[in-house]
Amino acid sequence: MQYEFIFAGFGGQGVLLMGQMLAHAAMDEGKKVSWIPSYGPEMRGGTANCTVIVSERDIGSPVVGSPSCVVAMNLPSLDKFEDVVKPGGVLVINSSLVTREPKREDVTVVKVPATDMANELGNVRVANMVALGAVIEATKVVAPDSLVAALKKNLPPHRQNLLPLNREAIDKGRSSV
Amino acid sequence: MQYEFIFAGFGGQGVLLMGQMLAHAAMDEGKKVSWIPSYGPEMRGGTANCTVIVSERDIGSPVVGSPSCVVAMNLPSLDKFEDVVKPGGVLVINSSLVTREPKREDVTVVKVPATDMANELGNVRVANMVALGAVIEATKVVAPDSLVAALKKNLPPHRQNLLPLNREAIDKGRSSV
Amino acid sequence: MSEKLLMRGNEALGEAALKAGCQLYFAYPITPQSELPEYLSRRMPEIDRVFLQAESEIAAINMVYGAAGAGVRVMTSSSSPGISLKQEGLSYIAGAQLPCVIVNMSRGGPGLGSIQPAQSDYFQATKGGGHGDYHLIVLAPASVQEIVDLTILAFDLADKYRNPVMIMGDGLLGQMMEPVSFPDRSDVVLPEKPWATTGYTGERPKNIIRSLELQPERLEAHNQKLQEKYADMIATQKRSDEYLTDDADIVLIAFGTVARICRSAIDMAREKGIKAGLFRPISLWPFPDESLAKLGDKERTFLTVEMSCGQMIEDVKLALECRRPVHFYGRVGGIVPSPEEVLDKIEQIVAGRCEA
Amino acid sequence: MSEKLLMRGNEALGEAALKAGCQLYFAYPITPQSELPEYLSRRMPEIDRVFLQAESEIAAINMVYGAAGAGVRVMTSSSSPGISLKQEGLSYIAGAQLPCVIVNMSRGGPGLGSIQPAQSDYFQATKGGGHGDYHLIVLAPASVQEIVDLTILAFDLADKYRNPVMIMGDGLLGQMMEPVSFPDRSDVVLPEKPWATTGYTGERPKNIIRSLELQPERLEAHNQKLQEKYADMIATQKRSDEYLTDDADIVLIAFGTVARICRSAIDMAREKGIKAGLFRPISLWPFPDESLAKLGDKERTFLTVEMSCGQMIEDVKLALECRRPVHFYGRVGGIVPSPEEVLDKIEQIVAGRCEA
Amino acid sequence: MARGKVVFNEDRCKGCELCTTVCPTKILVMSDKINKLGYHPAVVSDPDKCTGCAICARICPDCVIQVYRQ
Amino acid sequence: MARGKVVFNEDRCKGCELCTTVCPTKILVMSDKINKLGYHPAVVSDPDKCTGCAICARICPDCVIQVYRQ
Amino acid sequence: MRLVFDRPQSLADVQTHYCPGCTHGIIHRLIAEAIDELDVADRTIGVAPVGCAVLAYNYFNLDFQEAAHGRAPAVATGIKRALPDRVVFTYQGDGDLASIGTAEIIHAANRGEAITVVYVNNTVYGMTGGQMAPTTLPGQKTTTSPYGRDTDLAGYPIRVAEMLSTLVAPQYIARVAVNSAPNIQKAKRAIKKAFEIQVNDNGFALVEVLSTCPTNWGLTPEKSLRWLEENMIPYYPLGDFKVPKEVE
Amino acid sequence: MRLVFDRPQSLADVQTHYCPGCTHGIIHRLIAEAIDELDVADRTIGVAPVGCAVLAYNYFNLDFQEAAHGRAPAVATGIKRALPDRVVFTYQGDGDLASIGTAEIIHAANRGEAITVVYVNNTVYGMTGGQMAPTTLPGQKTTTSPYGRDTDLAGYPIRVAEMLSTLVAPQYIARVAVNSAPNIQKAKRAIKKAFEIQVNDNGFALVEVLSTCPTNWGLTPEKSLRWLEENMIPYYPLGDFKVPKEVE
Ligand SMILES: Cc1ncc(C[n+]2csc(CCOP(=O)(O)OP(=O)(O)O)c2C)c(N)n1
Ligand SMILES: Cc1ncc(C[n+]2csc(CCOP(=O)(O)OP(=O)(O)O)c2C)c(N)n1
Ligand code: SF4
Ligand code: SF4
Ligand code: SF4
Ligand code: SF4
Ligand code: SF4
Ligand code: SF4
Ligand SMILES: [Mg+2]
Ligand SMILES: [Mg+2]
Repeated sequence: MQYEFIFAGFGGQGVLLMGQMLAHAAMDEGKKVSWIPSYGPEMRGGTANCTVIVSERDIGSPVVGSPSCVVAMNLPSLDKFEDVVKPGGVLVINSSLVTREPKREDVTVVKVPATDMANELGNVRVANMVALGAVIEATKVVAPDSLVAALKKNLPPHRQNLLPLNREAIDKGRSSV
Repeated sequence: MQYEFIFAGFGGQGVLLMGQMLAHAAMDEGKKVSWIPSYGPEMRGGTANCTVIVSERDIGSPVVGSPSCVVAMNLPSLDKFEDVVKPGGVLVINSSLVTREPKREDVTVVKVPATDMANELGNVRVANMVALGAVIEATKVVAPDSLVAALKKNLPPHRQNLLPLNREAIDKGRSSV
Repeated sequence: MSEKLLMRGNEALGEAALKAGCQLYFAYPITPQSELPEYLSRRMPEIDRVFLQAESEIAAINMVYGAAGAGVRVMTSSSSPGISLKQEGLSYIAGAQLPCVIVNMSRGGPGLGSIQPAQSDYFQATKGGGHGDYHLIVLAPASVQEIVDLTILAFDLADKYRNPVMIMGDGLLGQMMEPVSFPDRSDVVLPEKPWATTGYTGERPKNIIRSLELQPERLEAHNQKLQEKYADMIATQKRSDEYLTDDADIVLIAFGTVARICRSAIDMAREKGIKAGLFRPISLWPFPDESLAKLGDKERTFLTVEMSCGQMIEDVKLALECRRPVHFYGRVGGIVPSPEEVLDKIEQIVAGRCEA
Repeated sequence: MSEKLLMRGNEALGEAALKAGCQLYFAYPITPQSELPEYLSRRMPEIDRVFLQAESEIAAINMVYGAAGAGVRVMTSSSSPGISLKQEGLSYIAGAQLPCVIVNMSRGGPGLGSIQPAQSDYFQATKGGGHGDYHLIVLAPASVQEIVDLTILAFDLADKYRNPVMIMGDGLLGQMMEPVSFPDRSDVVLPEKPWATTGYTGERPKNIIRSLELQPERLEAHNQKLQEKYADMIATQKRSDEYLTDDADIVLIAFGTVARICRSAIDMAREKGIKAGLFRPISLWPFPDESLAKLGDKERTFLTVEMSCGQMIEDVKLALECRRPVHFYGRVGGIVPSPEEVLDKIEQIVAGRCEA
Repeated sequence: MARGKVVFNEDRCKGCELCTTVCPTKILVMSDKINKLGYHPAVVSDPDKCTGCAICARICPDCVIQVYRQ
Repeated sequence: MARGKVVFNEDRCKGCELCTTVCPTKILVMSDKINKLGYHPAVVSDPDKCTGCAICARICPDCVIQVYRQ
Repeated sequence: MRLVFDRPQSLADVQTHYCPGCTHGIIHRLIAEAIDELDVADRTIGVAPVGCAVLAYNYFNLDFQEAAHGRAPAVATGIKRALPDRVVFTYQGDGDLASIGTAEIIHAANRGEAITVVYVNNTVYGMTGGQMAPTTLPGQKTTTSPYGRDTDLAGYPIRVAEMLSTLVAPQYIARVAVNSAPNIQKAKRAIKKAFEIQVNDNGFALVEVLSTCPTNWGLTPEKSLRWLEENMIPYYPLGDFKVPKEVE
Repeated sequence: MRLVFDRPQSLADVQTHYCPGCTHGIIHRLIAEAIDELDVADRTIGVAPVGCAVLAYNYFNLDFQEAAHGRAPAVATGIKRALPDRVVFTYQGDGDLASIGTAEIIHAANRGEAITVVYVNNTVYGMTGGQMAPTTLPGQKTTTSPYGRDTDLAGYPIRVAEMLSTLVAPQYIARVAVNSAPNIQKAKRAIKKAFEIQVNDNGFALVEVLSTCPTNWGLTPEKSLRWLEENMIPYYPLGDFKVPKEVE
């Protein structure tokens, strides 16, 4: 079984980190993983996205044309990636910032008001973890505990205090599905 | 018919010029010619030599293993090139500076006391033209007039006054054969 | 082997170099390899090694020359335009027989081109972008783990042969994160280098590092020595990998990132009942021609896929001695082909809709 | 045509460039091509053209870039190590599609090597020593007259294709004197260059000379445009010469100086009753593969002779599609093979004492 | 009556805030809304106080501001 | 009795004449004979006058001269 | 009311890719103003560097060439020698001019090439992500000097204006900054003078402009201006380092 | 009588390929004397240039590396950083150091690499046949300035010592000449000091040595010394341009 994800949003939303944490968690579960940033000519500002693959066996192409899951943290990301989700795949939408309805009918759409929920938690920056919670709930790609463990292992020392908040954000995201 | 010459001596004896003048003369007679300097790693001092080919038809290799004529203006040149003269070829020796006898018996040896003769003419620098006179006499590769005409055409303006001297040197060389 | 770490290709390469005993690193920034100098600028001072940002790629390769001649493991890295600037230096290093590692995370060209991945420096790397008859050993990893393994191998081969070794990657490989583990190299004993310029104490003849030889006969003899070394590399250092080639009717040939993509395309083709397989050169020089030639013994079709206008295909044809049709599919300018488009090409070939 | 003059190759090249309308020349001294800058430093000021000795080979090639982009005929020259330093610039020039002429009077390598003649920069010239997919047109004269003719052609082709053209000679050709005559070019009209940066007056869109294209799709499209140009060169610009090939049992392949030597060896072979012939590529890129392939239609043996360890031989094999045995004879390090030793090799092959 | 007037090419503003910090009369502020580029553009809070000194325009890296003076 | 003495490594001399021009006592001259390298080497014409000042040796580019002093 | 300040004609009416608050934009405008005022746009050719200003050709209404990294002075030399009556200028960053392109700028200056050089010193390699430059200040942290520039290992920041002023040929060499309105006015005058020198006296002129890189410095645009003033100007003093003989 | 002057130990007892009267030979000897006197021969590594001194490695009893043309300072940097306790010096001509190698010398000096540079200025490219160098004097005829160096087109000779003295890191920069016995003694002291700076203070030191090229100048060795004195010294003044702080 192989899962392919594209996480997309604007710079500052922490989309690259979302992907990395998922990859860490899956790796620690013994799966094969790969992560690539959209390494575009734009150096800063604008949109950001990354591709994560989680697989039981060796990963071929790290680039994916049609991922099994797309996470759109803002409207431009939905516009750009809606079409590429694999039929039957999952489309996770940050409904706080995405105003329009998705057009795809052959995919499972998961709407999470991630930014609002993060705001409720007191820190808009954890919107990414809310969305990531929704992702693992909808896809079951990794166990929630693995994700929390990955965060714990990989947050830099001066960010460790944010761990409980992140855990809450993940839970909130999961329960929103 | 193709003639190949190697002119060799020490720097300052004008061996490169000898070759060039012969090439000019032959070219003006409508023949194919090529001239290459020994373009060795030594940049200055030491020995100097050049290869001239005069031919009725297009010249293949401008490099010659066994020339039909070698002109040795000093002893080291004789040492270096005596062996390569084609059997039946011509070996011209500046006997003023070459003290030993040549070993080859299968070639025509022409001894010219070129340096001494040039000294007699009042200018040691025309030893090369004395030797060249001997060469054209011995090989008949070009007519003496062609050589004089070539000199006239190619001596720089401030050297034109040396023309009569050079002509004398050539004649002296020719008559010494 | 260390525990698994999730690392970027560029950073894993840096760490692998340190594991291999690389004492000095000289380079000049350029996208898409800058994570490598950035990583080493943090790590090397921590362990008392030398990180030095050179004033240019030319200075960097000549610093490598000096340090390698002093007998110490050393590396430089760059991307396409910067590698072009190193060509004189590489020719000198090869001529003077100095061991070192050069990394090219190549990008779209020609000229300034783009910062996106490409493989269009294949000719430069394998045929000799510099002057004179010389060869680099060129290794092309296809995963972050392989970056680690080949980087360590590169240092060992460099010393073994007193020859520069190039790691040829691309921007995508450098930016990608994958799990890696590092071998424990703490007990590896590095080879002695009695030829290095360390000071003439009189215990050995004085050591001179150079490539000048004004006497043609001696320069020819020196070249013959180099050629014998290359012949040994050709005999023993060809590396390649195969995937589902046994029963394949169509064999794809691709290296690095593109080989990964081809693997996915092959899986998709197999699902559609097309017997496709992959031949992946790991050493681009020496090119693994014999293994490929063996595949050419059977009636099969071949397809070279490159992020270039067609460079490795010449070596493929020579290896197959023109006995089999060799098709080509290439994307350039920083475009990474997708598995789907490669599959499409496979299907077209199988359907007889392409001329080789 | 002018009257016959006896000139050195390097100087004849300089005069030919002037005849071709070369307005500027930028270069850095290096043996064995220094007679060329020395000649032009005398001649160009006399006729109000620009001779400028650059601070380095890199500066020289970038000055060429600027002047070519300004729409003016321009040339640079060097020898092997200096040509290696120009590789980044050449890739930029090819990428930005600028017409210019580059001369390589090549010498023994690798590294500092020697100042004696060699042909071991064949790969660098023909496969692309710089990064990215690009090609130079490479012309290899074999006599001083041909230096003149091909230099003039080089300027014309450069403009026709907006592409750099390289004249590949060697030290021997550069030093040699032979009779030459110069065509009268006084009534030749040089092509317009509406793309040149001459100042934006508003009468045309602004002109930008560049090779950057950050959008991969556009860089790919640009590369396709370049490839189409190269395809046209391949279709129309292959040049070669043959000598006694019709009835030849053994065909020698050689370019430049070596081709001359082979001709003499062939004459000697014929005298001994061996039917030998010569195929001489004049354009090294595009390589005249079709004409050579035609010779391969008959049962014959081939012998490539190079002043290198074997570079052109790859193109020879590809051209012959590996249908015929291809032998190799090479001398390196500045050694010029003699007709006698080439003859010897021919005799050995004919006697069946060599394996291809 | 204002001595000067500034006109902002709003969609070019990158919200860098430099103009707001240099205006001697402190009449430039960042808007709440977001422009085409996704930035909060600078706007004039109190146009009447503008002296037309053009200091804002001179420091603007993006040539967003035209200045008129009486 | 000379205060100094110079010893020439004659076959290394390139006949550049520099030593002859700097010797304060003017006792160095060029020989008529030709050495192994083909040059006329410098020699001492009047050894007794040598002061051992070593000026000749210091200017010799080819380290031809050894100097002794009392 | 009349229009007293507007975009200069030579500056293209397009959005730039520069980061918010990056002073590259100001410097572009000053160049365009100088060209407009001298009325030479139709005979001016710009040479863009490799660096953040690599796309400069999109931002001017002028013919342009893009040079390889560091080689702009050589490219400009080629253009100027080919077309001596044109006005040729280069626009170069500190990595471009003071590191990889050291030889090219020194020799163009030394030859007295009649070109104008605008040299933008922002103490880092902006485009490639903020690596250390030859101009990075002692102790300054960058992505390749994570512990701060160690002058024992990496030496001291190079003062280009001072170094080039030891050469005979250059006519005009100055250092300015664009961190405040008055300094911007001075910068404008210097840049204009550097073009005038070319147009009138056929000489080489270089203006070093102290500039900001908010993105890689990790500061807001406003704080960047302050950082420039407090850290750069003390090390890189402003002023004229070489002026034409007549004016001296 | 005792031996008061003899070939230094570090100077190999072989014939050199230099032309008669070429002062490269004197400079070689001075270097060998300095190394002998400091007793560091067994830990000294030389870097030879491409230029007439390309074969320098044959003339010293020292380990040596041959650098590509102009790159000796980078090669020396590589050696010194690899083996910090060794003494590393480069020997470079004016074409090598002041033309193609401009960037490398400036940045090695600017980093304060603890190396010693002996820079031999003979106003021409000796090895390749006497072409114009960046140091060729105004009006001087060479094979590529047949009408004399035209400063309008080729600029002025570069004064390397002065230019490098604007940098902070270098410890010692001096210019000497080897045209007379007294000047040779001064040159000796400067070269020795340049090695001492490296050995004791871990600093960068450069000595520019005015030298002759009788062959390409077309003068006798003796006239060459005079030409140096009358033409070079006025343009290239002798003296210390930078001395270590302690000594200042
Ligand atoms: C030969 C080469 N080396 C390196 C690079 C990568 N590179 C692009 S821009 C740049 C530095 C730019 O810094 P600077 O000149 O200071 O300009 P800034 O971006 O700061 O304005 C570098 C190293 C390149 N494109 N080409
Ligand atoms: C890259 C490169 N460019 C050019 C040359 C040719 N070259 C050899 S030595 C030399 C100049 C030497 O002049 P200089 O450094 O002044 O030393 P000198 O011979 O005068 O002592 C040149 C240009 C080369 N070998 N390599
Ligand atoms: S013109 Fe002057 S007063 Fe008016 S907004 Fe701008 S800075 Fe303020
Ligand atoms: S200075 Fe310009 S870009 Fe910045 S906020 Fe003001 S108007 Fe906008
Ligand atoms: S030591 Fe002095 S006196 Fe003696 S020969 Fe030499 S220079 Fe003359
Ligand atoms: S200085 Fe030396 S080489 Fe010259 S003549 Fe005197 S002894 Fe001979
Ligand atoms: S990276 Fe720095 S220099 Fe480049 S545009 Fe952004 S702020 Fe300006
Ligand atoms: S060419 Fe000049 S520098 Fe070179 S060895 Fe001869 S005299 Fe000395
Ligand atoms: Mg910068
Ligand atoms: Mg010199």
